[in-house]
Amino acid sequence: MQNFLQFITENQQMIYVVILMIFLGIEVIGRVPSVLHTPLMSGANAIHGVVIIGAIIVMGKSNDDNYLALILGFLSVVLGTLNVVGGFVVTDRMLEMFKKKK
Amino acid sequence: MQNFLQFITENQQMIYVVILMIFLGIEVIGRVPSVLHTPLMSGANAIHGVVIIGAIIVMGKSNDDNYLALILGFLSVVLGTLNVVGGFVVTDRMLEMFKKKK
Amino acid sequence: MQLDILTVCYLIGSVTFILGLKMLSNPATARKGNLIAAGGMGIAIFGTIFLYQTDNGKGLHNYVWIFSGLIIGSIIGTLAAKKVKMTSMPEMVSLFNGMGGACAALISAVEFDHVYREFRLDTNSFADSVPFVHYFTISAGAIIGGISFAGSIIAWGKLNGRIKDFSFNGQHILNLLVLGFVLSIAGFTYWSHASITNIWFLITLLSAFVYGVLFVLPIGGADMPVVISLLNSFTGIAAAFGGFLYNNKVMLTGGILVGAAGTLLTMLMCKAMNRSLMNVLIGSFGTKNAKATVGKQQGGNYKEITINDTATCMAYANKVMIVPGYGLAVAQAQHVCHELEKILDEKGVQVSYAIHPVAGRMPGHMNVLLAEADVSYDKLLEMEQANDEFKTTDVVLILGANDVVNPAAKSDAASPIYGMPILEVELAKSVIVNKRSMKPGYAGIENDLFFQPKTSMLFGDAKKVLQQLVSEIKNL
Amino acid sequence: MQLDILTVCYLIGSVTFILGLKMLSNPATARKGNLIAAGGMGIAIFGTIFLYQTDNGKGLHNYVWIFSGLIIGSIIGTLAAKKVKMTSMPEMVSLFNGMGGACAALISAVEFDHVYREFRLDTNSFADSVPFVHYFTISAGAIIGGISFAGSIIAWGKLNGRIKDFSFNGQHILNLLVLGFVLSIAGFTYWSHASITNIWFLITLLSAFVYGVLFVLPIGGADMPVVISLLNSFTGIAAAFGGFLYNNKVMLTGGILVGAAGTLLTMLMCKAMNRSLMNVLIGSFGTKNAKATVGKQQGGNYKEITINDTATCMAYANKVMIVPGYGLAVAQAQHVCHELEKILDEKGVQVSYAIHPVAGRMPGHMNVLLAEADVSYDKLLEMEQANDEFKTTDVVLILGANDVVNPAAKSDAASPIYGMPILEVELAKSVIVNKRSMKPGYAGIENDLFFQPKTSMLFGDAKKVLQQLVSEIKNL
Ligand SMILES: NC(=O)c1ccc[n+]([C@@H]2O[C@H](COP(=O)([O-])OP(=O)(O)OC[C@H]3O[C@@H](n4cnc5c(N)ncnc54)[C@H](OP(=O)(O)O)[C@@H]3O)[C@@H](O)[C@H]2O)c1
Ligand SMILES: NC(=O)c1ccc[n+]([C@@H]2O[C@H](COP(=O)([O-])OP(=O)(O)OC[C@H]3O[C@@H](n4cnc5c(N)ncnc54)[C@H](OP(=O)(O)O)[C@@H]3O)[C@@H](O)[C@H]2O)c1
Repeated sequence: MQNFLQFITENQQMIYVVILMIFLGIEVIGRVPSVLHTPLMSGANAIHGVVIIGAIIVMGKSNDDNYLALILGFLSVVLGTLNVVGGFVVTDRMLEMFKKKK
Repeated sequence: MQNFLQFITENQQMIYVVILMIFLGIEVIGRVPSVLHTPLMSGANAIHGVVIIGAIIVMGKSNDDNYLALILGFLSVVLGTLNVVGGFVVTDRMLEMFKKKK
Repeated sequence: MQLDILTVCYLIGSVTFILGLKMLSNPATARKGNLIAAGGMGIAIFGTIFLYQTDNGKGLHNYVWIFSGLIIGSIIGTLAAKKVKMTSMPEMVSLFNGMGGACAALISAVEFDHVYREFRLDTNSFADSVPFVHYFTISAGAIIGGISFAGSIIAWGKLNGRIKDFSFNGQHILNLLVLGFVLSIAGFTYWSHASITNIWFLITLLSAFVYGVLFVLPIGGADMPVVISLLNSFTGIAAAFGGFLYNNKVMLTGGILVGAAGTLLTMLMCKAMNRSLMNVLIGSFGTKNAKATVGKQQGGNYKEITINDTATCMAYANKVMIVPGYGLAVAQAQHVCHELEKILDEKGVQVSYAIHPVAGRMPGHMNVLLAEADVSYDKLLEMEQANDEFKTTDVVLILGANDVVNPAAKSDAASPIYGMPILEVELAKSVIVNKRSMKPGYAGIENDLFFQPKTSMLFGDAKKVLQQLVSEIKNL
Repeated sequence: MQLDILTVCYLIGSVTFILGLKMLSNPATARKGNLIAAGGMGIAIFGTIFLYQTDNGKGLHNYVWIFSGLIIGSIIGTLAAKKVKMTSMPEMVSLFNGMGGACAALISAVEFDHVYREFRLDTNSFADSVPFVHYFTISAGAIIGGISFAGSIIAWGKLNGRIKDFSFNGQHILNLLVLGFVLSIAGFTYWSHASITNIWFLITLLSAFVYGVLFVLPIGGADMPVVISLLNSFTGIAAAFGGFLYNNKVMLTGGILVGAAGTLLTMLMCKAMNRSLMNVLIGSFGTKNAKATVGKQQGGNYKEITINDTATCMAYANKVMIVPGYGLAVAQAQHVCHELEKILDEKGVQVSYAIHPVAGRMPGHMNVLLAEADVSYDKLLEMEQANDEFKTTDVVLILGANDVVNPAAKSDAASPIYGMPILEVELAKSVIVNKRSMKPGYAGIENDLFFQPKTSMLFGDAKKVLQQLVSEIKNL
């Protein structure tokens, strides 16, 4: 329990950021009309592709002789890029179809 | 410029909290109907009474012989309490008047 | 351990503030939201009192002072908040807001005093020994808090009529100059000789007060709710600077939250009246324009009606709709209005009220006013509902309302209120308007409605007219 | 300095994500919002590549690997996204989501490998040398990423028909057991002997995959959009754990944002179909209930109509409304439907489409479908608009829609779709329904509409029927 409290104090800024972000995530899309559900899902999908930054760091830090890390890292860069690029492009294409009404 | 950038890095968590909070403040009340404007203003007014915590700290830290600090601190505790207590009570009274429709 | 629990208290405080504000913006949950935020505030306050530790691990002292301050503040605050008349709410809020601003300014002053005591023997300036960010935080808190305090007091005075509107040519330029002065002195203090910075700081603070006064003085008294909302967000920002100063998360988050929400709320308020914030602050209409437009009367013909005829007309109608406005509020006629409603009800007339959201001088003004007079809630129709009902209404009785029933808002693109949603009273069979004269209302513009064939004017003070009307109907 | 700029890049990234998501939820700004988020992502990515420094101040290396990865990923991603058919969008999103999950899992694997290499010669367990938080972050990323990856692949397979729905009694209990297994192994690894933790970790990862598969397998294929949205928020959380691991703010904020928004979106999707998330995941209707309710046919009488009569009926109408549904989508009949509309238009008939938001199998399905067939936008009416128009409509032609025109949603409180807003086609003068049989639709319930006197059934595959209809009308 004490450990846990201490963890909270030490990481309080991080915890604030997380909590506020959760609130924001919920508030921000609270009013989305149902026709936009699919593009919104797809756009959010592209955003979590930010995980690619972790892949780049892994890749860029691993030693030249650590083949496991190199290969896994390379694979994760490719997969992450697919997520990001594919995600944004597909969302854009979808939204093109929804052009403005009236 | 460099100082400024350094300041940002050193306080990045704080800056994140501030920015997210600004977004939240805006998002959270975005849909308020006009009849609630006055109570909402009054409720928000009570919330910024949180400044009283600063007054308590000032008061509780000042030396027993520092009369200026003691008097100003005491005054600020009283004013801050007025803001908090008065604010919440008056908001509650107002909202009592708006009871649910239908 | 103690500090860890305090962190959690603050976290709870921040979350309740967000939740509370969110719930406050929805009619169904507003009251609960206020209580939740209050609960979080309590946790944060008592957490601080009992758990706070300074850098060297000591707790707070001076508990007697602290608790007496809390108790005195609570008693006065509760009494004031409970005693105040419903219609004087904005005054009360303004006063409380001023207290918050003063509190922020005082904290900054004490902190400045700390710094000053440490460095006053320094032969150099503050710039050499105090980090800029620290000084900046202190003086920003003092200036913003000071402006908010002084401005709120003026707004309070204006609302209860103690202070009259006051403006002259070049006022805005003077204001800018004073603001510039405040900021330069604040900057100058940092680089000036350390032993005399206390005087400069005092001057900064005082000139911030002066700016606060000058800022609010020229703004029309009727616009005070908007100004209070703006000053409210100022105090929020001042509180946030306090949070920076003490690296205190709950002050920081609470302050920023109110700062942001208050700014948006101010803009929403302006939007509900179809005006821009600039327009309110520069105060163009409601003051000068008012006089200008009164001149160009369209000089149409209007029809008057007697109390007697009005009484007959209403007593034999099937469905009557009452449209209350600012005039009803100033005449304090809500109680006799409720009486009229009851008498008509007894006669079998179906009576309801059409409530425009910005009728009166504060949002929701009519709701609180009629609630005070015990009018039952299901008789209050919101604008959209009311507009659906007018078609089937026989008589609309307008009591001291003007702009909110002005058809120019729909038809005349050049009108300053163009685009504001209005109560479409012309849809009813006949309209009776009670006001004291043909003078315009808040927006200072002519109202075509008064010249239409189905409209009759019933001149006189709302309260007196209603009293006569009630006795007439009784005698029918 | 370099790192300071990177901090700013990340700050910009986080802000654009919030703004982008906000704009994405409004039709007028959605496209711009997507681009803004993409721009912020670009800044964050290139900032990392060029400005990142490890703790000992070195930059990244292996640029060749990084850039080839980026280029390969971009090319494949762009091509796939550009080539995919509009109606296969959810498949595509699911696949991309799986890639993100796999990426998160791989990162965790590499980080685990780092830790393992350091401590494998340790005679004790990880618990003695690795902080719990660090291990927890790594394995949470691996598990959640793994589930998201495997689940997404199954969802993809289901959507394109490669994988069939598969469920058996006790499936849910098995799932819970597997989940328990994953978590216990993950915990066990931390306290087990350090030299063999790599094997345990591999087992954790593999069993997370298994859980992902089992989790999605029993859920009805038609519910995949909801599942994808849920897995989308899982990947967001996995990304956030990556952010914790590297103390990287943009990953953290982006991940949490998507995690929270994705969860809410999942619930909103369920709500739009008037179902609960639980109901979707446990998969009660659409599978079992479907069969159950088909049994209790109300056995009313329905009227059939020939192609010939339909053609006459429509060609001589003044105003025709087409209601497309899932059946139109599976029959790929959007193009011939557009043809019908053009021919009717030439004959002077006023034609428009009534679009229900959840018609089809993904939100907005009908919009993209008809957009693909070049139907002009002002012919697409949203539900509210359409419901206003039905009163003045002569003929409503329903093409493979069922639940979205089922009056039980308004009248029968016991119906599983009760409360879902529907297209009120009964307001029109006559209704023609095209489907292949009297079988129910997605919700598996009877539709009273088909038995009403003003309704006629036109059986057959939507595409074939429309082709015949077009040639009939041409010949008239
Ligand atoms: N609600 C808010 O938040 C808020 C805040 C600031 C401004 N406003 C603005 O205020 C206006 C509100 O519209 P409104 O229709 O309620 O008021 P209004 O347009 O200001 O009209 C009030 C009318 O009441 C009459 N009146 C004054 N004293 C009276 C008395 N004792 N007995 C009978 N009549 C009396 C006045 O005419 P005589 O002088 O001829 O009697 C005046 O024309 C809008 O323009 C709105 O934008 C609203
Ligand atoms: N949009 C979303 O996000 C989403 C996601 C998941 C679920 N849902 C649910 O899906 C349903 C959508 O309603 P809906 O009215 O569009 O579809 P529906 O209720 O599923 O009905 C579709 C109808 O099309 C007919 N059909 C199938 N193939 C056909 C063909 N080749 N030619 C002609 N007709 C054909 C079927 O009848 P026959 O078999 O007799 O031909 C069926 O009754 C709602 O219940 C909604 O809640 C929506």
